[in-house]
Amino acid sequence: MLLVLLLAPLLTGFVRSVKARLLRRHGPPIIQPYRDLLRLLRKDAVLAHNASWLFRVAPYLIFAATWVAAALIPTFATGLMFSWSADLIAIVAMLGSARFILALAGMDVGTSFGGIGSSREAMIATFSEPAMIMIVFTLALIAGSTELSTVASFMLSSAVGLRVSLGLALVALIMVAIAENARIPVDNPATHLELTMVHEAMVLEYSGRHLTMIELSAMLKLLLYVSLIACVFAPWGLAPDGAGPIAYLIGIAAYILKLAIAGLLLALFETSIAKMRVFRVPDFLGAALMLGLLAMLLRFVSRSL
Amino acid sequence: MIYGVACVIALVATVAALAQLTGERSPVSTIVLPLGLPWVGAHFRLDALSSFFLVVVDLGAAAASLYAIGYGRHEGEPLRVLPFYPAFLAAMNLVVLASDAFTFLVSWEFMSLASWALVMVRHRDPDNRRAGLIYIVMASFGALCLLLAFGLLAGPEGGYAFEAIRAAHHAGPVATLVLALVLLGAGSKAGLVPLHVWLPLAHPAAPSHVSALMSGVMTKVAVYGFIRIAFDLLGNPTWWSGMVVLILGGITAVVGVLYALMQHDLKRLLAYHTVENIGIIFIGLGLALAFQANGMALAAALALTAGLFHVFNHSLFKSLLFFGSGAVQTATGERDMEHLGGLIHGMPFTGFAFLVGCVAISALPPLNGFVSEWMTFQAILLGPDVAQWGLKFTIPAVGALLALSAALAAACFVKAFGISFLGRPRTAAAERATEVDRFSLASMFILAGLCLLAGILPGFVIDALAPVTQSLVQAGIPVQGGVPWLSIVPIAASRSSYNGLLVFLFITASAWTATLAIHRFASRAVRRSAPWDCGYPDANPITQYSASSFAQPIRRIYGTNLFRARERVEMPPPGDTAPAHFYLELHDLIWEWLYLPVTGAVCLLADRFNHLQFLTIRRYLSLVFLALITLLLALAIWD
Amino acid sequence: MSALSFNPLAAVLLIPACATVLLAVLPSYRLSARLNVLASLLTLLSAVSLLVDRPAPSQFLMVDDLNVVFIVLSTLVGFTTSVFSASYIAHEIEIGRLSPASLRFYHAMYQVMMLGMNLALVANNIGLMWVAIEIATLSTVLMVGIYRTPEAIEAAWKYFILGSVGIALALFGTILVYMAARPVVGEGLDGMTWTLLIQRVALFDPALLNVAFVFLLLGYGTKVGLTPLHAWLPDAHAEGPTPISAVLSGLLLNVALYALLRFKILLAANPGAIAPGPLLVTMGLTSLVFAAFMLYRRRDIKRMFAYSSIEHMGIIAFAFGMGGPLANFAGLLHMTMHSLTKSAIFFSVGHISQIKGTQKIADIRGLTVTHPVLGWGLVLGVVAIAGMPPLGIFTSEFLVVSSTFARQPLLALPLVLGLLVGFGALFLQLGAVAFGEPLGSRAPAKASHVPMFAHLALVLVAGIYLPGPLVAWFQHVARILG
Amino acid sequence: MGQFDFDVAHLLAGGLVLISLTMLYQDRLYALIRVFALHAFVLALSVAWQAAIQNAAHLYITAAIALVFKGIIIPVALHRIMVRLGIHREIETVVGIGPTMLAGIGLVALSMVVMLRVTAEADSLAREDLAFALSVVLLGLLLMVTRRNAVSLVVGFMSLENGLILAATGAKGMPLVVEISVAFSVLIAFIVIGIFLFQIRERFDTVDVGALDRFRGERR
Repeated sequence: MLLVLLLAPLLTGFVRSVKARLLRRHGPPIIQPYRDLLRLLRKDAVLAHNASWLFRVAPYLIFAATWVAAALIPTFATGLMFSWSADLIAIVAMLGSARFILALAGMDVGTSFGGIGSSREAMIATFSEPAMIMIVFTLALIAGSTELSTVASFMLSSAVGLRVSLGLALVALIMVAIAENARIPVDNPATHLELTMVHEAMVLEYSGRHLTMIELSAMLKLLLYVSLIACVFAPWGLAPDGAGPIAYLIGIAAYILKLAIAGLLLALFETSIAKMRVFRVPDFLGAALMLGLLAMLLRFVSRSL
Repeated sequence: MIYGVACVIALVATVAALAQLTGERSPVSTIVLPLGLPWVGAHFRLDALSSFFLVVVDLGAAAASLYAIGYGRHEGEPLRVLPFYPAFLAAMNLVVLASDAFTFLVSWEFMSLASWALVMVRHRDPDNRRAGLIYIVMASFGALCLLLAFGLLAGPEGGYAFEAIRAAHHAGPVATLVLALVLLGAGSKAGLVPLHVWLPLAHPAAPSHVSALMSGVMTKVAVYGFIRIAFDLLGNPTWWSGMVVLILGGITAVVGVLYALMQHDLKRLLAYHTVENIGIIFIGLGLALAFQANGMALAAALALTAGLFHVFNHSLFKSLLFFGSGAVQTATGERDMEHLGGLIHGMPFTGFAFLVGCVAISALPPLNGFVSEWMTFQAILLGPDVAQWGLKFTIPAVGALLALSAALAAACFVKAFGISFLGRPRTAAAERATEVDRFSLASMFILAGLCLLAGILPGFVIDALAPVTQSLVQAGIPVQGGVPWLSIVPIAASRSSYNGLLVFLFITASAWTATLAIHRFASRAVRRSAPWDCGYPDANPITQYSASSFAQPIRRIYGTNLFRARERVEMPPPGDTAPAHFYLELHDLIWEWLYLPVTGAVCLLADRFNHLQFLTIRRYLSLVFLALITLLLALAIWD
Repeated sequence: MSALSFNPLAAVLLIPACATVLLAVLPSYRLSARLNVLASLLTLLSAVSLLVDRPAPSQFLMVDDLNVVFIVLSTLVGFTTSVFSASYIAHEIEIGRLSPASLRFYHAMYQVMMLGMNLALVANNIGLMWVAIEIATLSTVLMVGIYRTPEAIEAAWKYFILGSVGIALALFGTILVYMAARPVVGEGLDGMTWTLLIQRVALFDPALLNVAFVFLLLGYGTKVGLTPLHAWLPDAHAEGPTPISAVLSGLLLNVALYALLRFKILLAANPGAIAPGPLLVTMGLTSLVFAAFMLYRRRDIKRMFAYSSIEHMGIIAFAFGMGGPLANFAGLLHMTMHSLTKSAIFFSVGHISQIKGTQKIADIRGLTVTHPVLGWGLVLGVVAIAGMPPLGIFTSEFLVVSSTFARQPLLALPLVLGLLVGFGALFLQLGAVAFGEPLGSRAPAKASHVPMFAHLALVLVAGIYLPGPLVAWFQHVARILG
Repeated sequence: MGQFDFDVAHLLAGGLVLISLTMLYQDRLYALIRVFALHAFVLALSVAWQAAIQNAAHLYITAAIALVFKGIIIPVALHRIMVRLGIHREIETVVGIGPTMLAGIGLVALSMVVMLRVTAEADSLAREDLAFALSVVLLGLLLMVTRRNAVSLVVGFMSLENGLILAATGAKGMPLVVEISVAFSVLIAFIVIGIFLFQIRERFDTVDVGALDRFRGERR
């Protein structure tokens, strides 16, 4: 659990720095996010006059939900101790909880920005969540389980060939991941231009330690999705249950490598594409939803695709 | 006073039913009273299914009565509520207990009648009268459908007792027709699309504790009716019946929640959500039918358990939410969300309870709504094993609809809670709102606690449901009581499991850890300041995001076809100080395409026939004469 | 009377006859109202005693299982209506709508009508039955026109003309039955004596019986108010004094129906004759559906309930037409329940229209606010008449619909459609009348609520619990009806 | 019963049908009333003949009633009413005379078809008699529904009733015939008095619905 917590800002920092490099900027160092977080921690929290208790509790709850969800994803080894306490559907739903609270928090102060952010976030969620569930279904149907550990070990085994439905699910999952993490082209994590914000609009009123929590959970979420993709579609190097310390070490190394590759790809993708209008987003995510549905349908009607 | 007594009685009944459901005693007890149809008698039977629904009904009733002890004091005309309230409760209990067609229908209709009287409490509002009319007509339609179904089941000899019906073998077209009629009958009461139209009108019209009962409990009684007839009395389902139920359930879920998103009347929004949840329940039931037709008893048991669990859950959080909306109404006199806002400051406890309800109904862990939806998903995942191609396509599609409706529900409750409780007060009434009485609060907190308990300890509920599924689909999912750490494992541990308790503990623990860590290491200072306003200070709370603006993105995406939503903005030319206008047009296509033609036809025929009131004597005589000639001619030709 | 041994059958007829004479002579309307009540009570008591002690059939009179139901019912409703009438008429005198002289006439006619109806019920001779129904009709015609307003006279006139034609047709049918019976039973009174006819009916000429039934159906059907013979009924109900509306709906229709049933039994017992069922079913369904639609556009509250009576007569005719033990039982039950409920509704409506000074639905609003007792009484009555449980009509409708659907699914469809359409109309109008912002006079009601609630209580009890003996008896009658 | 008895009865009954048809043909009220008087007269003859051949003395009373009441009093009274009310002499027929006559002939045919099915068990006199009586009844009804004013309504009703009396007397040994004819006379008297007292002529027989509404208390 602590591992993901520590790694998350690193990934974000890595992506940012790669992006800067790609734009031929110098860019901040990779560890800049850690500094940001620490700085924020030291600052006073500024609250709006009419912020309620919900506003103050929300960051911790969001953080907790995201953290637990992230901790439940196998990073370098299958067979986590408590992996049976929540399966993939539950993980998706926990992220949903976090988003739910975040959206509420965005509306708490009663500014238009918060409302705009929450409303758009909710709209995006209505696509990304079903798409995610579809992907989960596809995986579950292939692996015969919604337990992530089981899925991962199944993927490791040789029983999986190349399958159309898996490919569809992968594409869909990447699209969902992009949307969920407020990356370009759905949202721009770096912008503060009001009309285009989604995620940032919701957290506009946060400051100080509260913002730390929110930022940290956003980073965690990015890590979560990357590890999820890695664990399901590139499970190589995952240490099996009860393996020796060497296997774990290999697992950790493979994991970090995977993260690096993913971060690189993400940065590449983001620099090469423009942000789309908010009302184009449904088309983008609708495509993800359709891909997920198609993948699942294929699985339903045929066992070999 | 009446509420207090009702509360105690309902509690006793709950405990008794619970004991019956979980206890060691013989699972079925029967009693026949010499009432009702004389040669049949009034049969009452308490089996596992009845016991479960008794728990649901009486738990809801107890909570509502407790709530009403406080809420009822604000009632303007208590005499219009008090006589009907106990009657309504009694009728719902009787429906669940009845074991012959006549008693069942009497209780069923009496339930409609009593609730109609309660809907008509605020009769001075013409909208409520209209709601009452539509409600009672739809209820009567449903009851007539059930009546026809029972007529078929009982046969021309009139074997109305459920034992006799169970003993008879029903197959072929009769079974088909019965199923269709039951879907119409129970479905119209439960609020299946497109028979739901009365529901969002009638539920909000009643006083809030009654709304809670109607939404949280009465619709469940309708579900009971469906289960009783489709699973118990009819038996041997066909696969396509499962498919029909599935499709209806899926459509109901999505359409219900989309309608809910378009509402800005808090209680109506909740009522549309009832429609959605009924859809989810029916998805579970449809899956159970489909699996049963394929001989997959275990899967059927899982699906049925999921549906029943959702019945239980929905009764909890929907009652809770209606209580919350009632509290809001008491405090502010408003149901329109556009006139609310910032209530969390004046009513923190109500706000908290309402939030719990919102999270629960949005199917978010670690509360109970998630568990039942999770189980439904698990059941869907067993879908590829069915044999029929129709089902193979339907089940995943319905799964997608279910997922969609869950996400939309979350969006909807962000809106409901965010607009009414958060933000700044939009009216003076909302600003002045204060906390409601302690009975109401106690009732809400009890329900919220139950939501949490059912969410983190679902295993107990599932075990309690085992006898029900055992009796209906001859299988139960594995006993959950023995699974370590109190998690639930519907099929096998390797396949899927969920542990609400651990998730809850984890989240709490990490939230505490984070809080402690932050508070230890970080600055604890808090500064209050004005929110960021882009440099344009606006004091007017009306400029906040409103309910309809919140729904705008979703409305644009989903509503353009479904509601034929049209927006129009009129901007004054630059320099003109006239206000800009925003027009929004929404159409209820189901109402316009299905119900308006019917009412139009009735009106047209009524007008046509009405000419016959104004004929002359000679013309009336001509009618008599024509009748005579016709009959004589018939006589001459006959033979 | 006391010198002779008490003969309830004679009492049922003689009490109204004597009362007629007395009432025609007595000038004081208070006294005569009381006397009217007393006479009706005595008639009721002797009718009840018929239940226990049943005289053997004579050449003209008889009591059997079938008609004793009707007798008790009609004397009961006659009695409660007379109680209601006493308070109703007092008000009419106060506002000067009726003069004491016309009241004398009214009370006398009331007893004449009771005499006619009782006679029709106990007649063992189809000719005598015809005459009795004729008497009952004529007396009600006179009472319908008693207000002397153009509307009332028009209603009475329409009733009279249509009734007369109906009577004529019924007579023709009666003659035909006699013609059919004559070769078998013999000439003279025997050829019209019911108890003899039913024994030998299998030997009658079926073709003649068929024609006879057509005429009887149309003749007595006019009295029953079956569509398209119903035209007199709404106006007569709407324009006459309300007690008369109550007895028209509660009694006269039943008596005419009773006559139809008698002949239906006759026909059913003849193997060669057409089955009378389909005819009754057709006319019943037509009436039901037609009246259901007519309910929507009604502006006059009494006329609306008159149409509701047509609707229910349609259901009853349908039930008897379907035949079979269940449907017949349901028909009998429905008839009883309808009589009680509909007269209760008219009791309530009568007081309401007196208080509000109007019968226009548009002018009556929010009754449950201004007059809770009357208003809720009306609500309860309408709920009952619409066929909601736990009131008695639900039981019979339950039986009719479910048994029909099991036997003839296609016939059940128009039945259900009609029920639903009528249901909607009733609740539409009820919502307007009983609820909403009150309109019109709020003067307290000087009303006798007892008859109304007594009826409704009976209906309520019947909806929950039907006593065993009653059921056995109904079942027996249902078997007779075939 | 001899052939001759049968022939006479047959002839008289047939005559009644013929006169009924003639009444349909009339387009003037005076003429209609006169024809009706003839109708009643023939009925009286027929009833008397039946009384003679059945040896039923009470039927003579019926015959007398028919002759005196319907043959004389009512026509005179109606005549008076017409004069008093100034009803125009023309009869407003709803459909033309021609179609009415055709319909009338059709009705006669119908009643023959219906009645002659009756098995020969019933004696032939009764059969034929009934067929004629039915024709008269139907024609009476037709007369009622094809004329617009109250007087022809009464005339139609009375001719219908004549058909009933014909049937009743033809039924051998039928009891209560006299009572019935008395009852009907009372009925008719009521109608006539009603017309006279309440001046009902065409008031309720207009197609102007607006005028009707006023009387029915039913506003649209």
